[in-house]
Amino acid sequence: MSTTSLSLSAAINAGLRRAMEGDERVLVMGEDVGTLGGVFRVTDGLQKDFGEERVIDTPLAESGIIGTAIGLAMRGYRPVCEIQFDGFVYPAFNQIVSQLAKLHYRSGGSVKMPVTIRIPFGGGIGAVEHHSESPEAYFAHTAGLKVVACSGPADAFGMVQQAIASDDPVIFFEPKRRYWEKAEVDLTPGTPLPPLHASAVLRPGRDATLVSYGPCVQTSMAAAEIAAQDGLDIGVIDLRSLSPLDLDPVLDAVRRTGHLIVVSEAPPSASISSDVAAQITEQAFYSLEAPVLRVGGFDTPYPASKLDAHYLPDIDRVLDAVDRSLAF
Amino acid sequence: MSTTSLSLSAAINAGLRRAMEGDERVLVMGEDVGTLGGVFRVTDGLQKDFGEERVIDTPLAESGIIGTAIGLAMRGYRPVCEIQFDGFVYPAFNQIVSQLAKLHYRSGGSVKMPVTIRIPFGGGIGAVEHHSESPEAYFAHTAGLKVVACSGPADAFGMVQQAIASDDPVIFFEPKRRYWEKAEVDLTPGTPLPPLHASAVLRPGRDATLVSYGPCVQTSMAAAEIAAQDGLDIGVIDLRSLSPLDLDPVLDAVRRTGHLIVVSEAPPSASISSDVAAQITEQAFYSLEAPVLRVGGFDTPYPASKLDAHYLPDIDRVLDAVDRSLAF
Amino acid sequence: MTISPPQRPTTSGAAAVQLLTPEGERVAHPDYDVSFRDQDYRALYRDMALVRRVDIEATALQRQGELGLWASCLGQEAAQIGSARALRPDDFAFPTYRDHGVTWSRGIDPTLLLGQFRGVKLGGWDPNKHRCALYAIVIGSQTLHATGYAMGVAKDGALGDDGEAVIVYFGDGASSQGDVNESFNFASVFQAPVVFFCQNNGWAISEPSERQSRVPICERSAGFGFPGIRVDGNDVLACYAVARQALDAARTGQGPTLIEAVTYRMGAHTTSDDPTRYRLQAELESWKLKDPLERLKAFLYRQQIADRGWFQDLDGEADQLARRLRAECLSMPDPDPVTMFEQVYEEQTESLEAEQRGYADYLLSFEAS
Amino acid sequence: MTISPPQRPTTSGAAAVQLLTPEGERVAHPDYDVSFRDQDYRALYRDMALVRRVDIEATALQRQGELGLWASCLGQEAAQIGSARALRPDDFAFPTYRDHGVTWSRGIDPTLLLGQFRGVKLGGWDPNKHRCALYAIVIGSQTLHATGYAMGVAKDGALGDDGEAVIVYFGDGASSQGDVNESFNFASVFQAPVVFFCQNNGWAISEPSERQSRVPICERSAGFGFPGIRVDGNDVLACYAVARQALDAARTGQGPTLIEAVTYRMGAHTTSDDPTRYRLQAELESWKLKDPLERLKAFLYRQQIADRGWFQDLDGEADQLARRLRAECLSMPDPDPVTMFEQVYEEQTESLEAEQRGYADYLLSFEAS
Ligand SMILES: Cc1ncc(C[n+]2csc(CCOP(=O)(O)OP(=O)(O)O)c2C)c(N)n1
Ligand SMILES: Cc1ncc(C[n+]2csc(CCOP(=O)(O)OP(=O)(O)O)c2C)c(N)n1
Ligand SMILES: [Mg+2]
Ligand SMILES: [Mg+2]
Repeated sequence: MSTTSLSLSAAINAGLRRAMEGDERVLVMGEDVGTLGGVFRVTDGLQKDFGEERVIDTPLAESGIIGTAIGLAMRGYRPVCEIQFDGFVYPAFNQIVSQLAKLHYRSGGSVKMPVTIRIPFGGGIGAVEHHSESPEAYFAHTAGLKVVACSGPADAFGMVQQAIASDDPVIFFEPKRRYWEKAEVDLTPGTPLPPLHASAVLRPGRDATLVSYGPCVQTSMAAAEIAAQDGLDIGVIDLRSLSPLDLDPVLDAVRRTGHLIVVSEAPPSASISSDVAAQITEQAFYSLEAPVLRVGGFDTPYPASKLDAHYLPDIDRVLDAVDRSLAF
Repeated sequence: MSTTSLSLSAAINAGLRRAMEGDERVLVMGEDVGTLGGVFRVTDGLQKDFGEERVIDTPLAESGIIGTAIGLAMRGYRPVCEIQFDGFVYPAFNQIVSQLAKLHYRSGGSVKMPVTIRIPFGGGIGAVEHHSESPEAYFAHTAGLKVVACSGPADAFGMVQQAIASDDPVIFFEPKRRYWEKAEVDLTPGTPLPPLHASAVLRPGRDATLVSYGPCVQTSMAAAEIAAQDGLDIGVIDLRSLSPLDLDPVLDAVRRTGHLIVVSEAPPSASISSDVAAQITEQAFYSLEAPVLRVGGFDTPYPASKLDAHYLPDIDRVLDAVDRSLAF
Repeated sequence: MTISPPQRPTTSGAAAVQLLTPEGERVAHPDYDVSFRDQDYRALYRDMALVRRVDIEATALQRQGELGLWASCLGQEAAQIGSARALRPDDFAFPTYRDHGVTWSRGIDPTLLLGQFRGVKLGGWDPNKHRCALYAIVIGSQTLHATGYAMGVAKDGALGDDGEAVIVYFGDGASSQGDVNESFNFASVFQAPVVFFCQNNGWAISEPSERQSRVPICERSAGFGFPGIRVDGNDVLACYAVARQALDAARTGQGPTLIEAVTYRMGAHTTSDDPTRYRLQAELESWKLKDPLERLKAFLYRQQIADRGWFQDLDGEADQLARRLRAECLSMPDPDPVTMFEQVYEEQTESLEAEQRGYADYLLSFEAS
Repeated sequence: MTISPPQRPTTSGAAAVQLLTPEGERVAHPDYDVSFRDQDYRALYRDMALVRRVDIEATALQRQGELGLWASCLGQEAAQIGSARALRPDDFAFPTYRDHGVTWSRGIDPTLLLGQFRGVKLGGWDPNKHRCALYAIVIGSQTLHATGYAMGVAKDGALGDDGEAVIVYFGDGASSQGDVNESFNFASVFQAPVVFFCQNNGWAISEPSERQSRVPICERSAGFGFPGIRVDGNDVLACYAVARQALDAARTGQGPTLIEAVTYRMGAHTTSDDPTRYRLQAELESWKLKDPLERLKAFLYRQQIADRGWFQDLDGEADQLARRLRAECLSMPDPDPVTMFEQVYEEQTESLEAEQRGYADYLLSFEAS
């Protein structure tokens, strides 16, 4: 196995490229995805190599982007739409929730919707309003969509290809504050990949389990390492798929550790964290030695960016929750 | 105290009327709210009595309705917007989530957003697609919005007036399959009302607690009555406010009964039910004798209407959950 | 039918194209000069008559509790049949909930519509098979789908004299939606081979079309960079001619066209609606004089293209169709509840399968006891 | 400044209104005949020069890490100052993130902008106090707010010669958004006193304006039932005159107007952007010849309305302003973290208060240890 060091942005770019090479029906569309290569350079060079017919700079209208992608999918294409920032997906909400998510069901299975929607998400880049949101719960609550979040380059390269290959619509969340962090990526064609909708045990642990996704996976890993210095053996699970959830590894872990903390930066009310807590409690009630705790953002709009560090769960807040759980 | 027998639709109509009489800045706007009086007749007669300037038939554009309501609110008006059916709120999602919900915060508190959005919600009326949805979790997950759901005429009359009087944006859910059911409503001006954001204990119970909102409150009450015939004493709590949640009465009940079942017809993933379960478990872990169970719709789009009775939680499904909880 | 080579409308504005007057007189038009054969005239009339019969039967079925709802196309048969019969087999149509004349023209058995309005399924047919999308219920949403589909047609290189075109239907109310305007812009910017066919039937439920636009809807497209044209929507010949020209322009790479067909919703919005609450009977009466079937019937008689016997046969055919639909409607089985969990995804998820199993077991528990 | 009585533009189309050529020559226009006094000319120049200085300073502050981001208005000063100076005190403006010339004209201290771009707060000022909404970042959303606000003005009966008007700013990119088109329609249907001021600066980040519309944006409004007019967006006099006429039409009950100001974004989209990736230096060079400040400067010199001394004084004033802004920016305290939980609601909720308490306690736990 030979690997290459790539940033998350470059790894997704490589994944897109691979998907476009493999299937000429794959299109990339969105605002500034062409000449510019996207504001995060995730589509860098694609228009140059695949042409304007396959890498499409659209008018500035998110509903238009998703709505026309639906039509293109009906025509047999596999559009990969970029939403420039998390906070700009809402104009497309109607097309996503009422149309994209439901067309397969409404048509009794006769219409396929192989549309991927890539969304850079989350805070921590010092941005102005509307550029730091975590809207994943809206989509996970929506039947008919599949929702995944990558956490780093190695995984993202494969995941984006699997998302594009899926005949179901996939909302693909990319942790924007991790775009420039590098890791080794195995680009060897044909390398077997874990299933798109499986969670991954990144680190086993005997004392407590952290479950997370997207940008907070790294925070959780760092927290577990710090805890290890204090003699605590903390496991970390990356959910990867937010809908459907793959909770079996989490249940396994909870049965062993009895302590579970869900870490995400989204507002906690009616969140994915709440759902994980509810489901795990339902299925592993007698294994829990403490309630499932949720470390998250807060139930406020994302605040001014100088408060990034306070809004986002950090190592301290994660460890604080671990302590609270263990002390229960 | 003198009361009048009113349907839910008529009670909300009376509440709107009262609000419009009390404050001339209150406007009603939406599709078909004028001459027609709304497809559910909730605004019946208002245009006749208050004129076209205050009861406005808008062009057919939900984003336009909410977007202009925001501008009207900035001008000092108190718009009450009707969204014709649950499934048609999504075109307005961007204006609701990014603008209406956030303007107070973004302006450091200098802009008030006294906008009420009325949404008939839920299934059970034999409708075609997009007319039977339960989108409340989307809004409860959104910081900056307040979200309430009425369950019957008596409560709705006051609640809608309180929502309109609120200086915060309120999403006001109306259980459409209960529109024609009647109850006694106290129309006496000045009658003291419970706070808008308080849940209500409709029925105390020693053996287990049902917590619900909107259309399923009645189902829960009926289930509790049937259970009583079997000698089970089941309490029922109507949440009324979905954001913020008022969980104190629920915690009280759980501390006494140890068994909690959340009943709602929304898809369970990342739902309000999940959130109630997560929060209650966190706060009353040692009181629970069984995990909080969730009886809901399913994680599918709302199905063809001949399946209404299967999709919607009914007395049997509620009682089945009670049995499962008690047998835990 | 033969038609002059496609050309772009040179003017846009409020003068509606007409080839058949309300009195049933055939008039000429400088730009839309289609010559119909006798069998074409008869076929168009037959389509309209049968669709009207379907509509009446469905309304009756709803009244009798056999359908949950019905959206009547009464009065709009000419707009729907005329435009949809202008489609070639490979063209693709995107209809709304009211466009039974369109689905009819695409060869979709009306029984399939009844299944949807009865509530035994959500959508009625396989869009790919009939080259006709599902009925759009979320107002305006389908205009973007049609535009995207048409962008795909262009990408496939399926333009030219043998090329494909797309038509999308929407109402006067829909013209207010952001999606519709975004679709105009995408279609224009990408020169997509799509025809926007707006049936201005005077009403969006209770709101008159003036509440949707201060100017004729056909004028909307110029500001997006493509032509708009108004047609007498109760004139099946004009609707055919105008749609055909726009479709041919689209398929030969000349981009989109907006057509506003001025017609009238002669029935209630749906069977749930009571139009007496918001509009005058006199308006309806005045439109009855412009009925799309009556004028063609008058023409057929006068020109001796069809005689009493032909009309009687057609009535018989319509009655038979109605009887069959009724019988098929009444015999539709309720859906199996456990199918509710299927086809949410192309690739089923374990968690939904578990929900399905759970519910199946739950149902079984009743049978056991 | 005096202006002829408001009248509606009779034509719409691509010929931009101009009162001052790029060479600084004053030209007449039959419909937009404003007579400016010397102090008016000087005031307009001063506004533009100071705003440009603010812009340059803010860009520098961002480069030095003191701001998270800055969206430069370089090159668009005339469009912004000309139109916003046409507002009366009671009028209301809805700007975007780039419209520093608008907030300047509304008396909003640029320090308040810096706070927002530094990230110490979200919005910068009290909209009611300045009769100027917060910067809109979600493209197009503000056009509906402005229309609603204007509907409220009409409802209040605040129309007439002393009435109020509303202006809303948006870009060429924004013209593609559904919201913008819905706002055109609402404004037209309700005859709201709102002026839609589109700064077509050639680019929406990396996309040229032809990607947003196949025809001049000023042509969009006719299909919604109100006039559109194109103005040289680098000509502060023309922008003033055209905006003023449209505002007066609005305030006297004649409904909305669309103005397309053709200008150029001379800088990057924001400080995060690198325009060399997508546009040619030559384009920028050609626009430098049309610089809005240079042409007015040439005119002021030539007409001897201002001399070297005046310009030197102005430079001094600008430098002083820049120094003050820099100092104020650097001394801005970071926000108190517990304020994060406040003003989410006008009436705080118990649960959010509990979150706030919890976080405050958590922070305290560090101090304790
Ligand atoms: C987005 C959305 N909003 C509201 C509705 C409810 N609704 C159904 S039909 C209708 C009126 C549509 O009018 P028009 O577009 O003129 O079509 P017509 O019914 O006259 O054929 C409305 C408001 C809807 N289906 N979708
Ligand atoms: C709804 C939405 N989509 C995308 C963006 C990201 N974005 C910010 S500015 C911009 C381009 C705007 O172009 P234009 O309207 O021409 O204004 P300009 O920046 O040129 O002043 C985009 C795509 C956004 N802010 N809002
Ligand atoms: Mg209509
Ligand atoms: Mg621009």
